[in-house]
Amino acid sequence: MSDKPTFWQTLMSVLASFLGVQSERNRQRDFRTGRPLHYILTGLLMAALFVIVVILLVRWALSLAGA
Amino acid sequence: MGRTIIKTIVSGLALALYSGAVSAEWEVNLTPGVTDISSSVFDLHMTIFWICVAIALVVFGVMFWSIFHHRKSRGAQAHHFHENTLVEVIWTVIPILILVAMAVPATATLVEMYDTDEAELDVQITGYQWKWRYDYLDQDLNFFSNLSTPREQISNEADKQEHYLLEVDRHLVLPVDTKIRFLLTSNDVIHSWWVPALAVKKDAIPGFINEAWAVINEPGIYRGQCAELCGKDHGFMPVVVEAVSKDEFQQWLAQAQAEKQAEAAAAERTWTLDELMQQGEQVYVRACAACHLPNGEGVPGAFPALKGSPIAMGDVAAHIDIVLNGKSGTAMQAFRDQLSATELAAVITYERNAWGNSLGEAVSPAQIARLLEPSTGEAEQ
Amino acid sequence: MSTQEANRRLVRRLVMGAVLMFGFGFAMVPLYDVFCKVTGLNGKITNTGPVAVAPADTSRSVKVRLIAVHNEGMPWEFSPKDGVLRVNPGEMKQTAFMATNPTGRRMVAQAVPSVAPAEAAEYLHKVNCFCFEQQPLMAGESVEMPLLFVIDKKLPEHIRSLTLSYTLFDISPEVSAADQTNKEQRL
Amino acid sequence: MSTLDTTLEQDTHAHHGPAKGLGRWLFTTNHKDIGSMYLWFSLLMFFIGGCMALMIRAELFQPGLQLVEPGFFNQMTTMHGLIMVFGAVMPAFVGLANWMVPMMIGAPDMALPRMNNWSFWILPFAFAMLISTLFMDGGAPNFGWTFYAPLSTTYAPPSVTYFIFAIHMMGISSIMGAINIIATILNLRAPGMTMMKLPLFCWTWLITAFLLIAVMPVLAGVVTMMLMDIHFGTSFFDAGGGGDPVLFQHVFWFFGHPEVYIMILPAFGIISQIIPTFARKRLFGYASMVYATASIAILSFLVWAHHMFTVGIPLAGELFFMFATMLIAVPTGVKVFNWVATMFRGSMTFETPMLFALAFVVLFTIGGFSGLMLAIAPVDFQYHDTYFVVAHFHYVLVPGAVFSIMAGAYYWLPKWTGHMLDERMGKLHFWLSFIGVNITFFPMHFIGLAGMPRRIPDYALQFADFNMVATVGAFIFGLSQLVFLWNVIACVRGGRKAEARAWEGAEGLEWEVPSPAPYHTFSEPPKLPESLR
Repeated sequence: MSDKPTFWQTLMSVLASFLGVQSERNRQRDFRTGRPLHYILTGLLMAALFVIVVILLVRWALSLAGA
Repeated sequence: MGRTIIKTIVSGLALALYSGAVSAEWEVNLTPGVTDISSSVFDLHMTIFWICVAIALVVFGVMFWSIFHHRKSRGAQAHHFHENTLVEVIWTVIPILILVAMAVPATATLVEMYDTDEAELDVQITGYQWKWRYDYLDQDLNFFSNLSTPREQISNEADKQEHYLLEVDRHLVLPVDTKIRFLLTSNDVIHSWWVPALAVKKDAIPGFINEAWAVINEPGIYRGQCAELCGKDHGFMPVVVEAVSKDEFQQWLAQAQAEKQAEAAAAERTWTLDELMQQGEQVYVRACAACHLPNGEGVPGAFPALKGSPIAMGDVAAHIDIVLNGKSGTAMQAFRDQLSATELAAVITYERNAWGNSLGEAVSPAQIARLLEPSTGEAEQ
Repeated sequence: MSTQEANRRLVRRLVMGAVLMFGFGFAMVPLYDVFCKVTGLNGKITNTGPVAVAPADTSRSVKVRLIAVHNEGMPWEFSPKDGVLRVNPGEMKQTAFMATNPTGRRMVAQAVPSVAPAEAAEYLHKVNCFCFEQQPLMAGESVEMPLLFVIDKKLPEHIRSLTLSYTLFDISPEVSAADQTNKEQRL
Repeated sequence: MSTLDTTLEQDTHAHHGPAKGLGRWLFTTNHKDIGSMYLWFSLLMFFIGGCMALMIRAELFQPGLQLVEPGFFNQMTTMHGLIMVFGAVMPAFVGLANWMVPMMIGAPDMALPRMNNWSFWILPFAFAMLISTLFMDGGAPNFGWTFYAPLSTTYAPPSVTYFIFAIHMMGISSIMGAINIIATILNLRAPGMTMMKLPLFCWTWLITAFLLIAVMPVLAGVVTMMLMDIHFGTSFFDAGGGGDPVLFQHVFWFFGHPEVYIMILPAFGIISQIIPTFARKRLFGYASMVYATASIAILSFLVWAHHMFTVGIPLAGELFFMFATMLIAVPTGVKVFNWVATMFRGSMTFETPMLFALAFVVLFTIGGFSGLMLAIAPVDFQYHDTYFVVAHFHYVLVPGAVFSIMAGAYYWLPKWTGHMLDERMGKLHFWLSFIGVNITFFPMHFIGLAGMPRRIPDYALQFADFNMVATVGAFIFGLSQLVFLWNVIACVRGGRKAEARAWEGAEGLEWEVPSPAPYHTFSEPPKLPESLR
């Protein structure tokens, strides 16, 4: 098993950070082998995604409300 | 020490609970108000409040339990655990679920507030430093609403009355059971028109129009205030809404229009200097004293003195011009729409004859009325 | 020394970041306009100019209220010709605002439009409007300022009334003295 | 001096003790000197801003105008806000970072010592300029610390120009401070002190520093736009010239909301240092804390318009900012849970720093709850710009940020001075502050809900009782800070000798050096102690 975090693992770490929950083991992995730039980029990407998700949520709520 | 904190919190909560019961006298909680919207806002408020209380009880409960039991003085040994992903996920997911549960009714209420159906009555509300102007757009009626609390009460020279600082010279009279749209804008800085009982708070922004609406369910007098810092007398521009039955509203409209006609007629008769001075002082206190001060001395660096000023002592035409049309780029407003011809004549006369500015001449209301003339017809459209 | 090198590089980057964010603060001005155009955030009307004529949607009508507002220190008489208009979406509507300068001096005004609800702003299409230009008036002069507009047929069903306000700002002091003398020379 | 320190001094060639006299403070590049100056400066500002707060509260003791004119009252609210935010809270955190970050990561000093000196010495000038506006014609800025246009542009007193330059200087100082902290944490860590071993105080400050670099320039931008509107005829915020006063609020809150987190994230860091020490147990969920801090920082850029629910944002925008704001509550909540879990089954003692930290957890959480209530847009129409909001942000900032600073000061004073604190006086200060703060700010929830707008110098009679209570509380809280001053001075002057590890449960590099910390620490990179390896 490679020690380098895969894209998937990076993604999960960033998602975990949005919730504010992360396990010690994953953190160790992130900091030992991950590259900060990857996390920052993924973080910004996820922030953009977050905005889109909230916008979709708003649209959905509005369509439900019939407005 | 835990006990004291708990006591503080419990007594705080008790106070909050108690408040619900006696809110009428004590005024420690939000008003349920008199519209359907305001009561759903109140329900939302109470729901989120109780949710917060429940979460607080759990979190602080655990915290104080460990403060009691896991203290070194009771021989507690530290247990060295410092993570548990499952627990963390659980205490993250539960708040999210609570928030979703909260968001649903909040969204529904918000959508209702943004209703854009046609209203039966449109009222334009314009914020001025430091008063409100109300225009009944289809009823050919508009007026300013100024604070009517006497200065002596504010400066503690007289006893304060029940509605201290929440009383105005002219109420915004509105019919009940009628959909009313408020169109808000401002003449100068940003104000915010707020009546808690209607759950309406909207900013009045210069150059922009905002809207809000209400259907008032119960007749009564509802008081509010300007909510956005708008300068010196921000605390002195209350809102008073008087909700009356539809019939009474029609009567009130007719009466208000008749009064306006009578006022126009009054301008045509001859006024003595004493009469003008007497009325002028009242108008001055209401409309001018906030900046130029009751003694006419102004505020150096902000508002010029009128006492001995070249304008109040100089050419009468220039004096009339600045009062009617204001001065660009300063806080001096154009008063031509704000005061009647008689009031304008009176206040100019007053300024030219008060505080030792003794010119002895009177400006006649008829003279001012002529200056206003080409306008009056169009302005009331 | 490598730490010093690293420090210098980092400082360069961070300062660049700060400068960028300073620029971003200013970029927010045009960004905000674009954002408003997309979302109708502030009720500013951005659709102007000619439109293709299309048959009006007569199945519904919208109540359009026109209001005139004075900004501070603006003594002009200013009022809409029609207070309320009933407009079918797609229909070209003509109206006007009346203005009089009652003062004894030449003044220049700028009318600033705004729509409530803000959501409706993107559906209000102005074909011709006085707010496009600064409006000078000589002492005592009056003018009728025309307004030609269309409400887009795509206006959401739930918007059944909207308000178009014009606020008149006195920009005489801003219109520079040089500009004024130029015009007077031409006259 | 201890042996360890003596060897360090001998090992490193040209190190001296501090210079003598005024020159020491003017030209110092020593992180401990600069940290002390920051802390003293912020304490001074805290007292100046506090006097203004007391003036406000005294005027509000009873209905009617008794002491000050409404115009002056507005100057007081404005200056109180500006001084507390930019003069007291932010420099205090920078001061703590200056003292502790190098010692926590085993660095000899800050990465950029000369810039460090500048970034401090700009501040006294900036604030002298700001405070001097009080004596100018037309008075000091009177438009609130949020300085909404056009009240702060077209309608501002002439002193606004000085205010703008003062803000520029504070911004430059903050940015330089932030750059320094980032450079120190990223480049000067002792061998073996990896990012994942970084104490949480360093982590939260690192993230705060990035926030500062991102938003202080935006603040500088917005005041520059004001300056141009006032003096150069542009109209960014003037509707008459094609601008938009609401744009001001968007740009301001794009700075302002992250600013709120700038003032609370370092507080989280301090509390996360103190609670484990006195619970004698490692911080629960260290990883989660770091990740939650990072995500709060990112999300703080996406919620700014919840300060502007009443300006007339369309429904969709309103919903977006409501949902986003509610979601940001989650990572903040996680932090509180983690602190509670750290205490759970620990072995707690309750010295003064711990008392402040516990009060922080409880009272900050109460502030968080009112924040959650404010996030609900339809209800916010009732809360907005009332004393409920005043109560909310004072709960977050006073028993939040300020208590954390005091907790930090008490926690690290033994390290700074070499003397233990007089616990009796510390506890007296704590209890007076705790009671005072609650008597001051809790009733504000009630008067806000009952309908009292903020920033008014006089109020209707039904608000009289609670205003009186709040004023009494404010004076209790204000005067009890003199006990703090006394404590600090007493601790500097003497007291029981502190050991290197001043607190029994304390972990970390800063506790490996003697108390007081020698003028130069870690001139040679240290070997990490067992607990950090």
